[in-house]
Amino acid sequence: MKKKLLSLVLAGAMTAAVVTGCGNSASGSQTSDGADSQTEESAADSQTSDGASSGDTFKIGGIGPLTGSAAVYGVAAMNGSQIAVDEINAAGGINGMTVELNFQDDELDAEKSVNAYNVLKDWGAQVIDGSVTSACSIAVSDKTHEDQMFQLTPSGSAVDCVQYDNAFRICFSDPNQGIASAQYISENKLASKIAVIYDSSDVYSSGIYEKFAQEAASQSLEIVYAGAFTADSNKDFSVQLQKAKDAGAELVFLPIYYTEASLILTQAADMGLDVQFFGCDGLDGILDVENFDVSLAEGVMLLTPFAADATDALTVKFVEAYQEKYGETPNQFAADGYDTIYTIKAAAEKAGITAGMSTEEICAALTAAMPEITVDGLTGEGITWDASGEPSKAPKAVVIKDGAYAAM
Amino acid sequence: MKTKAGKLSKTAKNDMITYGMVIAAYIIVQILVSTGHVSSLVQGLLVPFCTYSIVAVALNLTVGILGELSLGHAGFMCVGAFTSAVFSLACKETLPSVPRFAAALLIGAASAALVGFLVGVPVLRLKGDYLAIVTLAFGEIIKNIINAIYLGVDAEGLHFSMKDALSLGMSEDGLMLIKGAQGVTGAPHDSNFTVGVVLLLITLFIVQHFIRSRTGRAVMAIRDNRIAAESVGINITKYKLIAFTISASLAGVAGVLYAHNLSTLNALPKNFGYNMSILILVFVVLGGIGNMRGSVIAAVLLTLLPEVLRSLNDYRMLIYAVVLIVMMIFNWSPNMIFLRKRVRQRLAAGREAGEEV
Amino acid sequence: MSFAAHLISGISLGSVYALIALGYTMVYGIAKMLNFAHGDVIMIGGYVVFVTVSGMGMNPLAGIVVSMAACTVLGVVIERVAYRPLRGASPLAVLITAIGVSYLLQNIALLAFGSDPKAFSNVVTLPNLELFDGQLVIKSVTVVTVAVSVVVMIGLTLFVKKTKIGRAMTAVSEDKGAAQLMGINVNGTIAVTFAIGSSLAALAGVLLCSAYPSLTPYTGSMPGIKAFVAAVFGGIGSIPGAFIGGILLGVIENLSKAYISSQLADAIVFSILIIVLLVKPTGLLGKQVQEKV
Amino acid sequence: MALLEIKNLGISFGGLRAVNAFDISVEKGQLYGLIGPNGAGKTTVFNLLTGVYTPDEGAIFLDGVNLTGKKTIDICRAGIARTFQNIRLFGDMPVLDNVKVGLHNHYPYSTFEGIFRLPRYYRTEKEMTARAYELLRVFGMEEYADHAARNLPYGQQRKLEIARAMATEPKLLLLDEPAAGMNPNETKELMDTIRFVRDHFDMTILLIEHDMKLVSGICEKLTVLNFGEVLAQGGTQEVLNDPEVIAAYLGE
Repeated sequence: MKKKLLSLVLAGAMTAAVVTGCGNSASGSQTSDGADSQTEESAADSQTSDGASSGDTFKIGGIGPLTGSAAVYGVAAMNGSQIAVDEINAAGGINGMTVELNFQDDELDAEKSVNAYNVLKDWGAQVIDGSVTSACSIAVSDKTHEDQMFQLTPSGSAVDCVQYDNAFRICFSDPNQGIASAQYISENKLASKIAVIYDSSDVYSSGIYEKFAQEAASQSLEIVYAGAFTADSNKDFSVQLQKAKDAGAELVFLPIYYTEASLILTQAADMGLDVQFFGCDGLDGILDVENFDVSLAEGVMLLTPFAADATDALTVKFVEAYQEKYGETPNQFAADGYDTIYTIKAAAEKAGITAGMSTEEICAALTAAMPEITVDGLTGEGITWDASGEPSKAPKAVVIKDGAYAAM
Repeated sequence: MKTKAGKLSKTAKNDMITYGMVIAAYIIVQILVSTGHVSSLVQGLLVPFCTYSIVAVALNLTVGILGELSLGHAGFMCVGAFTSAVFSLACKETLPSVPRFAAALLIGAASAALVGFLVGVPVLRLKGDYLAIVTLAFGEIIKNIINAIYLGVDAEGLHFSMKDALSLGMSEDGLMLIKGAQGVTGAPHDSNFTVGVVLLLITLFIVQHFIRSRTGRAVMAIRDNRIAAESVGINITKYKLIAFTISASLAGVAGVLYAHNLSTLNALPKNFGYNMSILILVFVVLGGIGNMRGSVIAAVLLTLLPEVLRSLNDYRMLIYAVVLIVMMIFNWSPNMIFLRKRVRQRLAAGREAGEEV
Repeated sequence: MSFAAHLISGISLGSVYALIALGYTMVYGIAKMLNFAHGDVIMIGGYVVFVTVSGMGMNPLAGIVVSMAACTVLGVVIERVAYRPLRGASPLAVLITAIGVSYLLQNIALLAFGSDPKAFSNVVTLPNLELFDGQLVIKSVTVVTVAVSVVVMIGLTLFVKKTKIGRAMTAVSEDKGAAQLMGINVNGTIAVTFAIGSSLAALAGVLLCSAYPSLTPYTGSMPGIKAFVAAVFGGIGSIPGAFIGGILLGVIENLSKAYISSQLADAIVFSILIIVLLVKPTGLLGKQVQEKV
Repeated sequence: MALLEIKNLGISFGGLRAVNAFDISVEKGQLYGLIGPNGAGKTTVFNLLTGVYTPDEGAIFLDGVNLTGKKTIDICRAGIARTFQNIRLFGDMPVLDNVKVGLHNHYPYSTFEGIFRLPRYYRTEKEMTARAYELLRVFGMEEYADHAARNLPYGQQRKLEIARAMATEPKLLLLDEPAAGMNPNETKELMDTIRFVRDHFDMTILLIEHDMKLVSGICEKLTVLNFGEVLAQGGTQEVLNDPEVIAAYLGE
């Protein structure tokens, strides 16, 4: 009897769920305003879009981790994208269409990422902004390729993220960063003995490390120690640091995210390790960790396409808008998210996307337009793309000086 | 003899209801899909529904029938997923999809069974929470090791390293099969709902027939009273191992389905860590320990729940957690069980009274 | 010299595990449940100190006291609302509920504090110990954590052995039904256990975040699991066992990172746990219980 | 030669000598009682006999086969079955399945045959079910076949334990305090059951019991244990009238 009751309850819930599932396609705008419930603007947006017929909107679906251990990156990309959307709408939209952004959580899980994509498809998304992370991005690109939907990932850096024609990215690829880092270190003669500390359980980190090691060999840099950590043991780095010290490393390369890097810097300071630290774009954001003692990051060099305290007008405007809206300083993921939206805009305008086009037509048109556009974004000036989906932009090397980035 | 016939048909009927439920759900969904009434979300979830149902049934064999708590089933799923994905990727060009998937399935199931057996030999000597923590440890070990494996194939054959891709010494035109944490990318997309449902039915078939066989009875006897089972000549170690190995191999089958549904496969804490093992356990406990049909229903429902809650955005996982706690208390609290019984009695009494009038 | 450094960093890590494991083992020993939410109570404890000390500028010690008080209340509330209704139900049901509570706490923290990491200011402001001309540095927070763990270990042992409520706890852990018949308030005793366990969690949270100053809503979960492993390692339910297990786990983790493989350190740690349990099925200091036939 | 022959059996736990120099000889078809005050080591003897403990010294022969130090399952296969002082049934399983588990080793088919339901599965299961019903009928429990074992009345649970033990087709049946917790009526019924088992199956039975009425009512021979040592051995009446035995029981 108890089982019967349970199955009844479950069956009822299931029916409800399927109905909700079906209903999704009809009530898209309702879902969309929720994606950014904290902001008043978006509530206003959705009101306008409620009033307008669907022909007047251009629907961008965003995917990234909004909960779970990688939430910090997904939320930043979402916020950055939202700011771009708000600006574009205030300036009259894309080809007269109002832009709607619906950002879905994928919890850093490929399967959930595909679910998120399907939710967006039901909502009526016409292009995809995402996913923020590599593995998820690859999984989604399989589906967008199948459905012929245009996909632009802000920060999916693994090689395979753009393996299909319809997939492009804003950020540097992992090999690109690994190679560029090794070349930079070698060209500027920063050091000859190098230690690497990387996250062997992370796609991004191990991807960069792999190419860095390859390139270092050909640049006659000596990797004296390569220490790994995993997501399960990412608190204590004293062993890796001690080994780097014992191996006589002059420079420690950190192809990792800033959450762990802030711990590494703190622990290095504690043990009196005084070497050069060098990182990639994942380190960006380290200065904005709330309460972080920025003096610890003094002298750290990183290759990043974005610096929040750059003085160009675009960056200043973006950082201001971001701080006002979210009360935080944007990191590189936010900048990638912002550039993603503007790149979509540029391509859409180039391709002359109109409200009546189908998703497949939009995809074909945007794919064709991508190699022809040039975007001046937060993460690079005059960014261009080749048909393979890779962006071409110059990495900026910055050094942290007096608690701020300084160009080198 | 009359009771005997009645009894047999009762368990058989119960099994039939389970198969019937799966088949009916399949037919209904297929009709709805063909008439365009199913959202992309639900369509995308169809294979995961099957994957998690299979692994929930597999774990229920360990938890409900063998009576041991395993927190490492995601590890077996992981083994099945990776071995089969590597095979499929390597044979992507040389084999047509049907025999390739069949072979991948066997390889996934067999390797998960092998690992299950190897884990089971030492682990099943332990009891209760100690066994649980050791299975958890094994799951984490499997995940950790897979993240460190680099495997490639080129004209010279297979290359293997536990360090990094460089040490493989691959030639330029070689094919990377496993790239450490970057996992396996590009395994063929061989899973679909029909395959999933067939595998689920096979899983249910195996597990339910297992339970109603001599071996299943021996296993349940061990669960109910190990010492008594031993005293009537049941080989404890052997039967525990059989059940655990079958359970692991079915979890491997779920892994095969998982690996061939996505184009990328990584061993992350999220999908193959202890969190996933625990999630599978949630399906089992919520669906009813030892109740296979319940496992299937709970797996489907709890996979769907967070997706349905998407419109709640930031509050999604919060609500999910609350629903989980409330459901557990509703289903398992002794007071609630008592209360439900009372309500039912009152309803029944009311009905009888109504009939009398 | 570098071996000594690795050893010390291992002890430093292990002392944090030990402190968390003490809370774990306490709750497990008495309530006989795996409280998977323990790690998340630690995280909440960390946030409370972060808000009071870094945000409101309170004195660190006062912040710790506030945090311990907050977590004590939290622990008791969790026990009352989520675990007590399931008293007498299958242990698995309680386990799943604990996982639900763990998700809940993580997501509350995510909503309240956001996902970006906060750098925690070290509340231990004593100078670091430098030996051999600074070749070997022992962080003051390590010294404090080890000292706190030892004090807590001794304190808990005395508490359980000498006080009335401590003995009531032992009675409840042996046999709830019999304890009830002896006039012990079982629910009250378990609530007290949770109160103590959770206040220890707050303390552990503060020291965890002081030693490894990065605070996110997920900070507590992995150290929580590791500490649980440590508690099992030492013999779950045994107070000195938790301490020894924690220290050993930290040392093994760091030594295997240093001398075997940094990639496979987790696998090595877990393998050693398995080997220990196979040799001593109830952990290093666990009680061997022979089933009566 | 006697069916069960135990010579000089002994075991210590830590410093405690639980059983010392224990000898016994049980003839085929005998109803033999093992009595003694609480803690005398009776159940330990049973545990030694069934391989739960391994004896420190001494030898156990069943039908001339040396069973010393053998594992429980091998001892079961050799022909010793037992019941337990605190009932140990497979509580969540139906009564019928409890008996079927007892029949496990006599009706073999492989796991594979079971899962894929090959002909041998159907054939063997049919025979097994028939045999299980036969046993239940013998014990008058047919009507309970579908009930979960844990829901049976106490007396029936005891009986089911005996039926399950009999299903293993033993040569020797060990009953550990079968009348514990029973009222006089149930005890009387139990005595009939035990006698019936002996007569119907031509069984040899060794039982531990405290209920003197039962012991004197059905046992033909007795051994008295006290502090792990044999205090007296012989015909039931003769032993029960032994002043030493009376003294041991009264705690002198």
